[in-house]
Amino acid sequence: MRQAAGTTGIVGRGNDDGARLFRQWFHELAEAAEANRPAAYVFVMGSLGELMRTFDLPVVFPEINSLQTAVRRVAHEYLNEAEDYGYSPDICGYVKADVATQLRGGQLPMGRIPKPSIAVYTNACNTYIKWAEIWERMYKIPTFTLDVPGTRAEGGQTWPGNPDFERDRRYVEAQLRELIPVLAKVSGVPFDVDRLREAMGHANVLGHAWKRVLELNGSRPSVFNALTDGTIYLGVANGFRGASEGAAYFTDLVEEMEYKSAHGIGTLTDERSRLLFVGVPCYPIFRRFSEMFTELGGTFVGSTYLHFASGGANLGYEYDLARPIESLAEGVLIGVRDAMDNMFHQTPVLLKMIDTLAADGVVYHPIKSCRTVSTGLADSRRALLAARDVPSLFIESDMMDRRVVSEAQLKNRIDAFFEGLASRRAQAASRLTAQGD
Amino acid sequence: MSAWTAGIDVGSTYTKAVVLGPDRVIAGRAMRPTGFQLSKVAEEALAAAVREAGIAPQDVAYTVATGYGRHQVAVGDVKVTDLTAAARGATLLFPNTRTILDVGGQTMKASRLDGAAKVRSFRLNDKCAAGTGAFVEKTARYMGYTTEEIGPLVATSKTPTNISGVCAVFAESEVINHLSQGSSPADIMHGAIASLVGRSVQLMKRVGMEPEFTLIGGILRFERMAQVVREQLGTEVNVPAGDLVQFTAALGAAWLGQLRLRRLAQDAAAAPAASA
Amino acid sequence: MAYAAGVDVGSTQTKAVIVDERGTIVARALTMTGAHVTRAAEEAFAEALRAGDLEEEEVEYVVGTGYGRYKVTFGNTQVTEISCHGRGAVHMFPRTRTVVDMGGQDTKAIRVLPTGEIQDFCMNDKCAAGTGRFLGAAARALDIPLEALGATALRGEKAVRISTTCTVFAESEVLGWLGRGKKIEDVLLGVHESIAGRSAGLARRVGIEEEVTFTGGVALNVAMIATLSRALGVVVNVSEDSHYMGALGAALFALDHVLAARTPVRQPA
Amino acid sequence: MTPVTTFPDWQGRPVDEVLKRCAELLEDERYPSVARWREAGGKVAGHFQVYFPEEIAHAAGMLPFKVRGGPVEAMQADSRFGSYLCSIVKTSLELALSRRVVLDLFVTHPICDAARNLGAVWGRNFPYPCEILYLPQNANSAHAAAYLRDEYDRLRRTVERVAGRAVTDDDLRRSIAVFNENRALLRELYALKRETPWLVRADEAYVLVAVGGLIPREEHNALLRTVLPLLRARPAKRLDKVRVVFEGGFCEQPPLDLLRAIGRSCDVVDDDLLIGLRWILEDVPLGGDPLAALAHAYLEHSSYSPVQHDLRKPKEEMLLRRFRASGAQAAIVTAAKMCEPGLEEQVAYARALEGAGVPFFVSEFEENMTSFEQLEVQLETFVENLLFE
Repeated sequence: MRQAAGTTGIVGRGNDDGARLFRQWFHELAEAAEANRPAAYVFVMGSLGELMRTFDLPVVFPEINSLQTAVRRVAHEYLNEAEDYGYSPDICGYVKADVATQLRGGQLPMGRIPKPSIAVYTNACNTYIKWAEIWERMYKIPTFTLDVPGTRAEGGQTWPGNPDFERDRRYVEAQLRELIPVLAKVSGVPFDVDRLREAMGHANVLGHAWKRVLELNGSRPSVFNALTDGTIYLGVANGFRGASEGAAYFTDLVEEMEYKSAHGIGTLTDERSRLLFVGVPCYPIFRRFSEMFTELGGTFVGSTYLHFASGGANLGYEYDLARPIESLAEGVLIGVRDAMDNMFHQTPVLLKMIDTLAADGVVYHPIKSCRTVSTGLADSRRALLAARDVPSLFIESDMMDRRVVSEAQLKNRIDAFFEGLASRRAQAASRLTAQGD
Repeated sequence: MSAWTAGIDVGSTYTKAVVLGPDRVIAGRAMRPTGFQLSKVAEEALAAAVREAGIAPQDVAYTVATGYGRHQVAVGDVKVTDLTAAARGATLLFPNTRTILDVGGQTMKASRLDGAAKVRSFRLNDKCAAGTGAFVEKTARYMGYTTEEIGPLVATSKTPTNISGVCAVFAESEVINHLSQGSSPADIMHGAIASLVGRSVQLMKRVGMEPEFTLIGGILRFERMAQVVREQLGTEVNVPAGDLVQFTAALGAAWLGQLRLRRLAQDAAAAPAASA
Repeated sequence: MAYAAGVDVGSTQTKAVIVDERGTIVARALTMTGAHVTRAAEEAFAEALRAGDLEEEEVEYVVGTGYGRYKVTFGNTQVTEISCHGRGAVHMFPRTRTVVDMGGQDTKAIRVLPTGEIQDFCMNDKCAAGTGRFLGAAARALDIPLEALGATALRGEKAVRISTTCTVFAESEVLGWLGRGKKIEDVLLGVHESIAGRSAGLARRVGIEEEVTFTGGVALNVAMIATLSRALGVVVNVSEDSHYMGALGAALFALDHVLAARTPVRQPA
Repeated sequence: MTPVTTFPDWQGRPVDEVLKRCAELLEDERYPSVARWREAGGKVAGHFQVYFPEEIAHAAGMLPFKVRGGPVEAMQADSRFGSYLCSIVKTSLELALSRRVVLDLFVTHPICDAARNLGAVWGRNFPYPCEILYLPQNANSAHAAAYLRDEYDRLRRTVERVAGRAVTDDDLRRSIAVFNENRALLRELYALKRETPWLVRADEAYVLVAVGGLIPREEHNALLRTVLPLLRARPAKRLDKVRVVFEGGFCEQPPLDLLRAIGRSCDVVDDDLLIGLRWILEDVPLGGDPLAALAHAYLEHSSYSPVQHDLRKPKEEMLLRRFRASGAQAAIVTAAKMCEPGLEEQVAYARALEGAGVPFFVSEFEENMTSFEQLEVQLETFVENLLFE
């Protein structure tokens, strides 16, 4: 306790600073909207934040805006508006919430966001491409698909030096070189390679630290909840990629996590189950969802979401500032490909996480809204269970649409999952005493 | 030549027949539970309507069948869908109708009409029970109320409980939850109706609704329904008087029959003139 | 002699079971759940006491389960029906490794350990299409008594492929096929096959391991037993108490507490 | 050269009989033509909808089999997927899991998020090579052609490994020639549909195209060469039907009964059904680097669809062009249930048609739906209000 008293400065700093940066970010966006300044719409998987900053383009993450409407419990208003406009109840809730946001002139619970002057997106999610087509029609703005070829077959990743990899890298690099003049034209800011170097330097710090933070959750008790706290850190990792604030924030965050780890300060006073989360959070009941686990002594030590939704920043890829554009292409290719692997080929990822984070359960959360992350989860669960005897829970709901989030059902399944975990522990214990005799 | 026409609406639950005179006056009507011998029930309903009209079966010069069972019944010189028929029926009752909402036990249909009682655009609910009359009926039955009791019950509610479940059956576990958390049955029923209306209004928006609005369909058995629609639309809506709400399609079918008769007569008159 | 009880508050029915120290069922009761969940639970429990000719005091521990488990206010604790069905099934059929439970709105597939503890489970998430409730609706539509439904279906020769298994559309779907001239038997067989197919799909998610025990109210339906066995490729166990399986499991968990309270704590060697 | 005639049933039969046999082959859950091919020792390259360069598999002597689901219950496949998913992805996997079709190679491509996942799922369930062909999704990059040529070359290497033989440029040119002829014949069939729809109903034209995905193209060419003249010579009388364009069949296919239902009241004068068998719109030149020629064909001469992004081809504009070129009176804009790209495109399509004053209605289908009430009501209402006064 005394120890805790002395730590008020550090412990919880990541959450507070995260919230502050988030407010600052939306304040800047609101200003840009007022001043009608050009803004870039980008996505979490391959945002190219470091490049956008080089052109002073404020970055808007439609995904983050949409999920915020769910967290703030107004998503249904946005979804209905988009469905009235003609969009099906079965398509991505993020897309629909953004359509409604655009119809409302950028009005969001967190403030107003600027209209897009350009949209830059990768193919990490095909729906990004369909989404951008909507803005193309609404605003007649330039849109740019940064096409990043992914893994061709499970375990078939190629690396620098391999001719297949180099072919892909050249393609990505060529596109980046095509993108740069477009950004200069839209922003009115000439391209300055040294500013790019600087931004990439910040991104290097951020990536390296993010990787470290995720590793530190291997400590017992775990130092942050990957589902709740992790999502806050993730927001900064995306919104401030390539910015000095982002680099500074994550340097502090490593300090906080190392401190908590060294002093055995965990997120739960009584950590009984260390879980992995696979999928996208249940934003319509964000807090409640995680409480249903923490109430029973379960906390999330890791989450594939923190990997793919950071565009692979978790790898801590180090840009070579001596050859910025080539290196940017290589980093984007490796990072975005890893983000995709975390969705499509996640079994090896999960096995590694189970070991390094000492996880004793895996929670799969496929959602109605997103086929990218949800389509193969049932099968990859089969694959994981074949490779490892680990308890797992499979619950389906949504990241936006309250209509398909049934708390009663979720609670029922989660309780049953913990009953199973408890009985496993009991057996293990009895086996031990048996050996003890 | 006689100018009586009949319209038969073979619905999923009830089959309705209307006998219409040239003066657009409903001479007779009848309603029977559909069951699964569709042809038989259609003939019975028609016969009953004819009896009520006090005419002989052969006096009916033209018959139009509509409704989901239209193709399974022998009767009917021509068959049209209930959307086409309802458009005619609704405009007969409310000439300025531009948008029709038809909510039955299992289906929800919205259509926008042009000035000539023709359907310009329409939408049907997906083949999922969510947001159909059944959703409301199930919730009521589940809490032990009969259809008749719903109106009075809901009248006592101030604030509807938020019922968000998409699946009509899952709605039950949600209802248990709400009851557990102390919501009153009245508020829950109110919530169920509100969510149903919400979906209806959304469907109407999808067809680009324009006033005047006319509501038809079995769902209007719940008095509160029309009122909640008014509240959510913030405007007046037409509701056919009494059980006419359930006869609108049959009426429209009979009226289409009158139009056909007129056309046939014109053709007959035109034919010799042309040859002369 | 000490007793333990389980009360299973489902979405439509509430069941109560009382077991003795050997875990044998000495009394069972069934009531409709309705709007007053707690009352339904109390009634079921009281009725079971009457049936077993027991005083409330004689029942040392009560476990609540089912959707309304938190409303079993007189219960000592709650356990999910998922664990309870697993426990009950293994108690009835000790070699059970997979349990398929068909209830009103949920179909569950549960893989259990020899001890009766759950290892894995899956349930229908999206909607109640293809759950037991569809059968009730079909029976109503055809006005055939629910009990007779299975026998009728088994007389079917060529099953009709039913793609819509949403309860609410059961009527129009079933009547629609009859309207198109299909035989009632074939339509019903199709209905059963479609539901069995979906349930088998769930079972495959947890992995079908023999023996498979079929629980829940629907397990009394002969056609469902047959079609499910076919869909799983395994002959399923069925007990005439199958719709009490959840309550039984709860009662057994209650019994654990009773016995644990008895046996002196074992000193580690 | 094909080792065996996989579908002899139609030969020497009158046109109606040929069409019947084709429909039977199409609805035969046992996929007899593919089975015959394997029995004869042939290898099968399964490729998921839509844009796959079948020439490359064909050049290795493999049977390119279009994986596009089927009218089967996803008994086993259901347990591999989540609930909110289109049917074609599930039933496609079911065909393989139930061994109705046995493949030696499976290739999908990132047309949509579900299709990409299918590649990974397939790979976890089968021992043979399963991969994703990464078609360029930035068709507007100057580098796209070079990239795609290399990606096709990578595919060639995979195919060579599976087929156990080399694929030379001349092999490729021979295959391109076969497919050029096939495309020409299919264009003829569509011209017939457009100019004399009463000679070939929507469902009839459909089965003639569809069997192409089940048999060697050489056989398909022979079939079309024989049938087209027979169709032209058909004693059929012109009926008063609405000329419609059907949009929404680019990936998951509507059941034949649905096309028959439409055919009762409408002449489908153009559509995007099975566009995956006819997406290259012009002959591919036989000279030069064949892989480069195929890459060029994809980037410059391929049919639009909701799953292809090219700034030069705004899809709603392409739909209006298709509509005008076919002299249609109305449009039916459908999408497969749960199909993200299809459902998203519907909004743009609907607005464009509305703006152009084209009568249309919007609908959803599922490949294994069994009751068509919903669609028939829509269709009849639509037609009634177009035809009646």
